[in-house]
Amino acid sequence: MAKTVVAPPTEDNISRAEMLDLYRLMLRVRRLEESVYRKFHEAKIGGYLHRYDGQEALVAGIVPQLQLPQDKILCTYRDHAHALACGTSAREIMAELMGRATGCAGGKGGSMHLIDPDKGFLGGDGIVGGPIPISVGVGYALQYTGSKNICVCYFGDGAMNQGGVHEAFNMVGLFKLPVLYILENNKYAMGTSVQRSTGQLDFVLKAKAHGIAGERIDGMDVLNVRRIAERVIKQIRETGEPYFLDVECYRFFGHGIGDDNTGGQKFYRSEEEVSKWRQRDPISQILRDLKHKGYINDEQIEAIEAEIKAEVEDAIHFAENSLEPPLESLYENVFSE
Amino acid sequence: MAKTVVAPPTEDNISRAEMLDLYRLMLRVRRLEESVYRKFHEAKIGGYLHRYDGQEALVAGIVPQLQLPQDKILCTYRDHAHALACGTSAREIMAELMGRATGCAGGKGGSMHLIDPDKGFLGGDGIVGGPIPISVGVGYALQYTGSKNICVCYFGDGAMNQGGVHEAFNMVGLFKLPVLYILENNKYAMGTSVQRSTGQLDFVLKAKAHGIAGERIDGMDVLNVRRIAERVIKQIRETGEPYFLDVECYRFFGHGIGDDNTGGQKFYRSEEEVSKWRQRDPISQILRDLKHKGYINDEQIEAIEAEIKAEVEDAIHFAENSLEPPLESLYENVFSE
Amino acid sequence: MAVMRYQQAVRLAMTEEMRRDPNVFLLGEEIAQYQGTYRVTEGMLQEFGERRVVDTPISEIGIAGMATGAAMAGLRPVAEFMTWSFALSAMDQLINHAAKITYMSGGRIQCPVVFRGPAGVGTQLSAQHSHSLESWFAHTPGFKVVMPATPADAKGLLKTAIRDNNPIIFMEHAGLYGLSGEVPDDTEFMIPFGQAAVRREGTDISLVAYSRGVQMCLKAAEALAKDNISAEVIDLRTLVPLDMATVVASITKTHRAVVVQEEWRNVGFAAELATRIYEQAFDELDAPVERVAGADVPMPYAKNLERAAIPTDADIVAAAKRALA
Amino acid sequence: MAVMRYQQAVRLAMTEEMRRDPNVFLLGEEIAQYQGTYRVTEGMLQEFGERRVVDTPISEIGIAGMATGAAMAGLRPVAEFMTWSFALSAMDQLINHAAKITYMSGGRIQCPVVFRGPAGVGTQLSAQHSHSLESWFAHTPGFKVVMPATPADAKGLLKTAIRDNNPIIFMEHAGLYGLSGEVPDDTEFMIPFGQAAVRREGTDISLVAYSRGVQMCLKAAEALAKDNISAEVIDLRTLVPLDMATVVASITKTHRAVVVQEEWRNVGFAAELATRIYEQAFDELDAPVERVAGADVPMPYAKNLERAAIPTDADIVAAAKRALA
Ligand SMILES: Cc1ncc(C[n+]2csc(CCOP(=O)(O)OP(=O)(O)O)c2C)c(N)n1
Ligand SMILES: Cc1ncc(C[n+]2csc(CCOP(=O)(O)OP(=O)(O)O)c2C)c(N)n1
Ligand SMILES: [Mg+2]
Ligand SMILES: [Mg+2]
Repeated sequence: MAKTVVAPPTEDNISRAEMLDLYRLMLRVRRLEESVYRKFHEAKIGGYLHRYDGQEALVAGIVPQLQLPQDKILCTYRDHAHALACGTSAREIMAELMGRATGCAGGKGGSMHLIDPDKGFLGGDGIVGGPIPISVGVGYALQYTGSKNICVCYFGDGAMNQGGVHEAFNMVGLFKLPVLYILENNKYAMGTSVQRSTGQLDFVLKAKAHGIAGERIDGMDVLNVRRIAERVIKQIRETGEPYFLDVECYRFFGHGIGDDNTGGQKFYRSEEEVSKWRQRDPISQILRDLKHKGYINDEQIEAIEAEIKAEVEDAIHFAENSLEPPLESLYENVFSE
Repeated sequence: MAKTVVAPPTEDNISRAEMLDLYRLMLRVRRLEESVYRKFHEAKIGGYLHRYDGQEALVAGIVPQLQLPQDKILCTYRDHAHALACGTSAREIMAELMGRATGCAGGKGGSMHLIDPDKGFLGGDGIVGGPIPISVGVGYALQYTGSKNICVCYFGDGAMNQGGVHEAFNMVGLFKLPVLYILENNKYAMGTSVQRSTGQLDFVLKAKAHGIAGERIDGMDVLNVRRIAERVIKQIRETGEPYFLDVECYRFFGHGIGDDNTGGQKFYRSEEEVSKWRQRDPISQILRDLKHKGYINDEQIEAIEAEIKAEVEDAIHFAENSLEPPLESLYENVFSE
Repeated sequence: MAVMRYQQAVRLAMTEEMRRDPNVFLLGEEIAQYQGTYRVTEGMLQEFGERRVVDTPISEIGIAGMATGAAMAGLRPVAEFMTWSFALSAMDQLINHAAKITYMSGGRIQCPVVFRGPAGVGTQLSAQHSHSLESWFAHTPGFKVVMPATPADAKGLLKTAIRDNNPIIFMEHAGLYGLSGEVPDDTEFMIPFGQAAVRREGTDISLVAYSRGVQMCLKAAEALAKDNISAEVIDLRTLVPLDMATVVASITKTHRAVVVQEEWRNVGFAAELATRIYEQAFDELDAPVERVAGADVPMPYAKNLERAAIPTDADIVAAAKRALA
Repeated sequence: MAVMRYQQAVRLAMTEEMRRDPNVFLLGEEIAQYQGTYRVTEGMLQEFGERRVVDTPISEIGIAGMATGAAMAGLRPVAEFMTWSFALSAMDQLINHAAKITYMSGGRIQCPVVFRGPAGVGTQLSAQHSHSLESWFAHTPGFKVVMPATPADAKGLLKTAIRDNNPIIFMEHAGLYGLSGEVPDDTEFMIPFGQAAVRREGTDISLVAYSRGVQMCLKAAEALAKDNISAEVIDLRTLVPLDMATVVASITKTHRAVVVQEEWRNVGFAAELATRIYEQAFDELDAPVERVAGADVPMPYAKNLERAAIPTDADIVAAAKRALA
């Protein structure tokens, strides 16, 4: 496997405000995710449900740097964080998870299909590998219209084994389209470790084989992600050419609600492994940095927690008090006008 | 693009008889192919029809070294040569092309679907990239039964852009299956040159990205193909691991009967390019070698030509005098017993 | 009116729409430099350039995804499948993405994309190259399914398709590409979806079909006329949306129907058509609806077997006579 | 007889057949180490080892190809699709390869492969995860299509499938996995294909269904009985081959029929069933066949909308009453 280049602790050219923003965004993601299993067990949320805990740096380090809604984002079913980072309100997210008319997809999409085109967020996708062929067209449209905008497309390590991903990579490499691929490499596809899913572990080589340059980076440190993303986004805008980031991370919870840190997980990863990665929790890391720099004190920490708690509670309250979609809407939206 | 390693003219450890066999097999392929367009224009053959002229060394240099029928072969719609090399008679091939009951598939398959399982030939395939996923299973069966047999799977440069090929490569690389991949790299997929179809031209790297080792070789020189195949086949039998050969070659005719060296071709390759490659005709090359070594004289050349002419004429006669499949057979073979 | 071939009419529709709307572009295998496998896009690269006539690798998943993504991002792609048989590789992108994104997004995303290409049987292309799959696509909510039977319709329906804001399955019949007919010059000539055409009026029996089946029905109607049987021929034009009103009106007059489909009989579109006829006109029927369809076998290569697997005008005549017996 | 769940019966069939025949092996995503997404293959890795219980990457094309190729080369693979929705990615391998190789080879190649997995709707999995696609597969010649409705059938039909020399589409219903019932212990207990079961006898109306639809029909029959309507419930078990004799015999007795299907209505299997009933029993029918089917929409997520999109026993009761009105 390609060795991850753990960046030396460079001094980031980053202000206190920006650091606080990163912290706040990651914490908002975390606290929102923490609420959704609860709501599932209360039977307020149904279907499949996948949390982003542990991977927050992958959205916080990248999405805030985009020019939304002109830049476009595509991602997987593990999409709550992406929606929130794009600017979809917690209310609309929670209402969608609860299948309410006020949800960002009117209740028709659910957890795997959050979407908010007005924010540049073209949505989650329930099909492993599904968004990557779509990214070819989004990238082509951005190039076609002569814009300097880019498409950021997230997907998992398991998706690297989907044929459509390779067809798409090749087309993007051939046509040279402005797409940034973010491999959310949390090492597992459900219960299958990358060692058991691929014949060759250097994912960057897989992208290169199709003409897309890339690198492997540490994704537990949001400042590292942010720094690399800044350079890479600039480069894509300038050259119009794609780039691939294999971002090492870890999901702290099971694959989804059906693999809730219980039975299934025991078969594929150890408590030790999980706790080792939890020590690199991206939120704890930036909090430590913030403290270290004297950018935050306990009172401020509590204030942020309180503010976020209120946001999540408000979102739940909003969603629970929203109406279900009207039954007449069953046949609406099959077609656009 | 990876530079082809044109082998130095080593002294092959090859007998006169073997060299004559290679010559004879390639010539049989050529003469058979030369007859099929004629028969198409006589409306004796229908459908799509793809010739192998120029690529003969890729079957002659490999197939005779296999242990058929225990070893298995899969290939594309450009499959007449493969059938002949596996030992399917010209009669059964021609009868299949003419849709007769005596054809190797009873007239139900046609040109793109020659097949002869008793000879280890698991058939041509009309879908670009189609045989590669199948090769995973064939390779798995060979490994499962503990045999030392291998599967040889042929496919075109255009197929490298099919997603299924990448899924299959990865599985073969991961499971380490005894499959030899032969990329019939004739530089064009219909009218699309490799330069216009791939984001990155080193096909060996594409295989490596999935954990399959390989190399690029010259496929216009049958002795070169034979020598490399000998080593590689031995290696696969010993290790049980896959290997990939990117074999440089050229098709002297258009893609198929609908691109018969006329209209279409003019758009994508020049007369000069074709005639340059024709100078490396694998049949002329080995004939020159045979003459050079004093292994053959004009009389013998004529005798071989006459013998092959007779074989092809006999095949045509046989096919033309064979019955069409009975109409009652329309619903037969939808299912096996 | 100009007389032109079906294949030229398809090209004309695309050309006119590309001149009108700079967001329309084409993509597919061999459509640009090679001028199209069936020469449908001949000359279009020369007129519109590489940006708008895009040759792709042999990557059906990629093509479907590229078209869908571009449509989601505001363009109006027209993607060619070299033949519809190859769309089998792209089903996930077509069904799970193109057809569903509008619904899944609660209507917030439009997906104005046309998937087109030749389908149909008849020239010994054998088992893997003989699909049309309209029954599958009609089964899947989110697609409009369009199958023109004449050159004029090829133009008028394709123009409507390109201007529609939804994913369209536009199936041409390779066996009709050479068919000549009058085609309106009008660059605003558009045929609305969901309006069947009565191609021939009649009083004794209704022959209902689409695509090449319509041409077979017209021949059958000729033959039936010699036996003093007056057949009405209905061309559905679009399977989704489906104009049952015209079908029911015809059957209310004739009281008998033959439904025709070239593809495999089992669970095919003709079964849906027959079922809807029973559901909506049971009491009008004087005989069971006769179904003429392809044999339930992978397409055999041999000429005689292929012929036996495909329905013909003679089969329609026989079916009509059974219904009238 | 042991009482067990449908999901356990599926496992039992595989386990027995793997003990009997060393050429049977399993492959699929998360079936081995993870013990199966729905725990269908729980414990099987432990009993049979990695060679015979193969975890694959998330590569549906590769899975379908691997299974098909292994079958062509003499093994008897049982491939799991984690859900049938994901089979959309594998359509080319399934349709153009598995289903056709026997025919294309003139019968020279056998392809004894079972593709199985959960299908069906009902737990808010939304648009991309709610397919069953039996209508597509039944449309495609070369497949046998099997859809068990009870634990005993799950065992008996799967054993028959594994011993059959053809590609089998074996669709389990995720909503039935928890259903308990008696299952014969006999390791030779096999249910032949093409023989429908009369699950409940009745004289007034025939309710014809498969998979979970059968359970809905049984509930509907209970409800109808309270209104003194005697409904006969027929479980088709296999859609291909289809036992029309049992269906026609029932309708000859009842003269009325409701056909039930969970998936999208348009061009679905229920339309084929209705059409065949008309073709084979037109004169026996006292009312049009009633069709109960899923709404023609991509499956919505919201619980109330999903419920409205799926047919229920109440819909069957209403349809039966319409037919009897
Ligand atoms: C084509 C397809 N096959 C299978 C699945 C079922 N499935 C959902 S998520 C998942 C694992 C994906 O793992 P990865 O890509 O690594 O993403 P992660 O869940 O780790 O974020 C699987 C197998 C699916 N949704 N789509
Ligand atoms: C999936 C699929 N897409 C498209 C085609 C149409 N087609 C047939 S052959 C061909 C070109 C293939 O080129 P290559 O793989 O290089 O093989 P070659 O013909 O050069 O031997 C194409 C596009 C097909 N048969 N299958
Ligand atoms: Mg993962
Ligand atoms: Mg080629």
